[in-house]
Amino acid sequence: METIPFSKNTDTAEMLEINFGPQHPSTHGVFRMAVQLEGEKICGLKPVFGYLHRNHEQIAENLPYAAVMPYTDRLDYVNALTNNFGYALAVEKLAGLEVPERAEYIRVIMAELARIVNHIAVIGFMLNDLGAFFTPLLYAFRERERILDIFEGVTGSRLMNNFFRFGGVKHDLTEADLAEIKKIIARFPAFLKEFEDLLTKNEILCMRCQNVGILSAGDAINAGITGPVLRASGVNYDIRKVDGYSIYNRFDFQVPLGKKGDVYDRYYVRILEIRQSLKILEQALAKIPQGEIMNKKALPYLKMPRNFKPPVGEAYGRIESPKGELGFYVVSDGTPQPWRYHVRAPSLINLTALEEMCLGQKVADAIVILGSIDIVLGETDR
Amino acid sequence: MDIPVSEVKKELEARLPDVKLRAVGNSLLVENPDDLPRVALFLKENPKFLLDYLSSVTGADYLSYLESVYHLYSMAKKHGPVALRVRVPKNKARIPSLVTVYRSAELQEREAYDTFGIIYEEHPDLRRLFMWEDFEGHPLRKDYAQEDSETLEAADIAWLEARGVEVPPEMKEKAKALEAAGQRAVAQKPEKPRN
Amino acid sequence: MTFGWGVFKGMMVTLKNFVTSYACKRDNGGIFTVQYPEEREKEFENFRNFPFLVYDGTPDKVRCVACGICERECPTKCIHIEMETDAAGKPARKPAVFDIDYGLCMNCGLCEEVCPFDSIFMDCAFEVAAAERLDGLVFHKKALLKSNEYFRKVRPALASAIDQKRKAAEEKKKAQAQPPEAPKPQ
Amino acid sequence: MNRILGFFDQIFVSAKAWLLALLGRFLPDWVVVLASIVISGVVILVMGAVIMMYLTLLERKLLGRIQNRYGPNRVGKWGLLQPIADGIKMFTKEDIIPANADKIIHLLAPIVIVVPAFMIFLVVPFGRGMTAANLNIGLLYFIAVSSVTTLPIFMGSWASRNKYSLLGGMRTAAQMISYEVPMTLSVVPVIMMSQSLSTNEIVLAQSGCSGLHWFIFTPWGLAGFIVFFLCATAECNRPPFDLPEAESELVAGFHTEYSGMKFALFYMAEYMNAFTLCGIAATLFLGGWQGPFLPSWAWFFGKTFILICVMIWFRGTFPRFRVDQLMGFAWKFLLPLTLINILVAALWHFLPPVWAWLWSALILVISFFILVKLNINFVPEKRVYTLES
Repeated sequence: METIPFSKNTDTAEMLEINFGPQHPSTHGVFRMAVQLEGEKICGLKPVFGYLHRNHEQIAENLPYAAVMPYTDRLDYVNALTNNFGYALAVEKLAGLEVPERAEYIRVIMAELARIVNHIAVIGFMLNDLGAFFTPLLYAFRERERILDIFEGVTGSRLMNNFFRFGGVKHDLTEADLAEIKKIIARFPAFLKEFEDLLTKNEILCMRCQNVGILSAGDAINAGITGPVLRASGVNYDIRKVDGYSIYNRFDFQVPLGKKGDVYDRYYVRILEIRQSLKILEQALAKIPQGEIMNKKALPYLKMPRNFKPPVGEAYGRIESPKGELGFYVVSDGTPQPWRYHVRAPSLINLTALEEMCLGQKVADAIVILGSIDIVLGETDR
Repeated sequence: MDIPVSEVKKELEARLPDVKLRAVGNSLLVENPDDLPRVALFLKENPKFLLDYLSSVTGADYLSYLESVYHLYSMAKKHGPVALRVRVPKNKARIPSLVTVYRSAELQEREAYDTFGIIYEEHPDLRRLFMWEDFEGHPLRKDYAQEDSETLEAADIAWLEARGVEVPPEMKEKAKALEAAGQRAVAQKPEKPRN
Repeated sequence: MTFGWGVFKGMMVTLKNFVTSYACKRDNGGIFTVQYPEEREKEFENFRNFPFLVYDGTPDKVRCVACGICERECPTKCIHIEMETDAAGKPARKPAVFDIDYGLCMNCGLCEEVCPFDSIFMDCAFEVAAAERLDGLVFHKKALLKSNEYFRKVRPALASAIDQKRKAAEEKKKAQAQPPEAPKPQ
Repeated sequence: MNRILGFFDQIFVSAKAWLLALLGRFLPDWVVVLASIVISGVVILVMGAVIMMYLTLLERKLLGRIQNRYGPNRVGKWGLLQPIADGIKMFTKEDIIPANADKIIHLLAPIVIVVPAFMIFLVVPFGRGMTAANLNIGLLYFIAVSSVTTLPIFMGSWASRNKYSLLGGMRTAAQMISYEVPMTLSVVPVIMMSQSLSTNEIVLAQSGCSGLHWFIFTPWGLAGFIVFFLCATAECNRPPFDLPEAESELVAGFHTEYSGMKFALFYMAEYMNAFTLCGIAATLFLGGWQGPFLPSWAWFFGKTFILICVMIWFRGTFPRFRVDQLMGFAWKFLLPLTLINILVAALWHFLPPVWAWLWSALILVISFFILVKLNINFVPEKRVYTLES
């Protein structure tokens, strides 16, 4: 096994070197943290990647544009829909494709549902890392199940949705689907209240989370951290607001900001973000127009993916995925395959500051901090 | 909110006159890679741009040269992106690292080093990110030859036999023939159907 | 009193769920488990799992013409097709071999999308576990072929739309097959 | 009515006496004494194993219901045969010993941990006259034997040569020794009031008024009970004090490297400890087997069962403490509280009843708030979040 270049020397001091992972119950997959311990205190921590590496980028460079879509599902497999969104956005930018109104609404609805799914699942998993024996996780999964049923009914799959197409979406939302989504939104606040009663004011949770893994706003920006982790540090940066991509600038929603940038803020910002997503969903469901779901110009490419040849050029499409800024950098050389395809994975880049957050904390905190950053190994290792 | 490249270029040329720049498409090519940290630092600190957030760093292989592309945004002013690019020849792929300016480059430059073999000088910890330490080659380069998983090489057979695995004789012969010819077991690239 | 109140509230939530798990139905906080082999979740028409081939009437009337588009477009390359040749060695527009490696297939549904002959569709059946990776999960033509009736059963809306489309196309073809009337001189 | 109740109350005692009398007819006296010991021993051994098995089922069922799922329900009706299936699985699993492990200690640890777990059963008063050995220092014996549990856990963790195990072992040593102190101190008022160390005497001291004389219905008894119960939860490594195992941090803590039957023995000891500690808590504060209308042993088992359910409820609700907070909680919060509690118990003894109530309640509440203020890091910060557009 390779040697990890820790900043402190392990041999001289009374230190213990432990590998958390690649097989460990709390590393959310096959992530490895090489940790230097002095007693229970962390003196050094280096993340080690690549256990789930499958060279996603090269796979994509050898496939037609449309055939990459199912592979993007497998990046962040908790919310495949937002990955689809990012990729579709980048390629539409490249090819200059317009998306019909109704399709935009469907996209937003599905992406926000995916965000809710992700956030409740993350909070559940984080609580598991904190040692709560599956109860919050299973409550979260209970609600997630209903949303996944929607996904299954609409997109055909619960996790690997493969739903977005360049210039539209694959299936239309029927009236029944919309009614079902409305029902879910209606019952969600009650669930959130229950969830908060269980967690938010719990003294043990507060003790474990408050003032743990603090990340200052400046450090967060410099380290390129995005998403709820950044906003927990108090930086008002939400790409839905900043870029207003798709039709997000039509909705009235707010950006919740944390105070200290600790684990508790990251937890609570996610809860608040779920509420904002519900707000967006309500507006989108009220306003969704009738109409086409595919751009007419893009229709023939559904049947002939190899005829889809975007003009020579490059595009960088980014979206606010639940984990942070998910960017797709696509370079076209006028052939059916992308010449260069790169994923800016928030799960990976948010780990840049992992060591600073963990230094001086206890072992148990490192696990919780990792849980609060919210990584998915499919995206981290690609 | 997009920033027009021409504006950035004008400002840069006025303030850093010795830096050679060229607008490529919607991005700015820094002709001399050594100027890159200066340009980045200027863009980060100039109050007009305040590009404090490096979103994405990636490499690209354009056959005759390698390229490193940087997408800069501003969190303070909420605008962007400004894309910077740097081109280096394949045999001398060295670019100064941006980690001192933007920490977010740390893991991304490691990734570009891993996949393209671009050496980011003065990077604090330039190791492979995804592949293991003694992996040969850089998988995203267009000339990367993938190892054939079906064919064994002499070294593989020695490794297997040291662990008591029986290797079929025809595989051994194939390995011997390969070794005699001085070749590696290279997978057939899937031919790219370009219509 | 601040200290201890949050803990108490949390315990009340779990107690409430404990009670409702006995007292309430699935949707109101009751037990959420679906006891799988005995009970089943509602099946959705759009649900896609693995591809299958449709035939009309008898298994030799395959819609597939072995054009190989799905084979070419499949991202994982899990489809293998060989065209049948008749006695003279002329290609008969029919698959002689049609294999799908279910172990490789990632259920993306692109084959269904690109097929111009409405022949390959995604199945809803998900109980396809096998003990052998190669023998059990590589499905050959015989196992893949399923009747149009089956298709109509598992995905009624799509199947009826496809049937209508095919019927319309057939009628159009019939109409075209009849010698066109001589254009009236203007 | 009373006769029927008395019959059921003493059913096990009279059964044993009848059996011994039967043996006494044709066997010498020393054999009968030996037989008496053997009968008690066998009953305890069987009961320990059965309790452990069905506690696992109970825990899984209750946790399942708390989490809106069924829990085991496939093996037998309501999953009643699940513990037996688990047992068979444990027996047939491969016993893995790490290559670098200290093999003898690795083997000894699970055995050593089960012995004290069984030994505590000796002084638990299961019912009227149903104590296996009515020691006059029963409580002292209980405290002494239960503290032995630290040793085998540390043995196991050290012998495994695993870093996770080692960390778990370190935590165990620190945690169990720390929680021993407030636990012992929380028992002192009970000893003061009942003026005896014998568990039977303590139960008898709480008799009368159909339960109103239980120690829990006094201010010091309530405080003592809460402290004792929390410490008991910590002593048997149950959430939220399950740091030595800490599944999400240390994989499985001290028993990471154990498999098969050895692992099962660790498990068994944990559940039996949970049972005996709950039993002792019921004895000390809830009046043991005292209670109207039902046979004494039913009261005892009922109270113990409720306490165990509370422990499981804890597990279903709480996240885990961190190691420093755990130690801080024991030393900075529980320990001062128990010391004050001893003082309060003394006051109670000397003051007239109504004043005693008032004063002891007041002192305890005030000292609780002072302790909370002093341990400000246990109290959550209040945060107000802003929403910006």
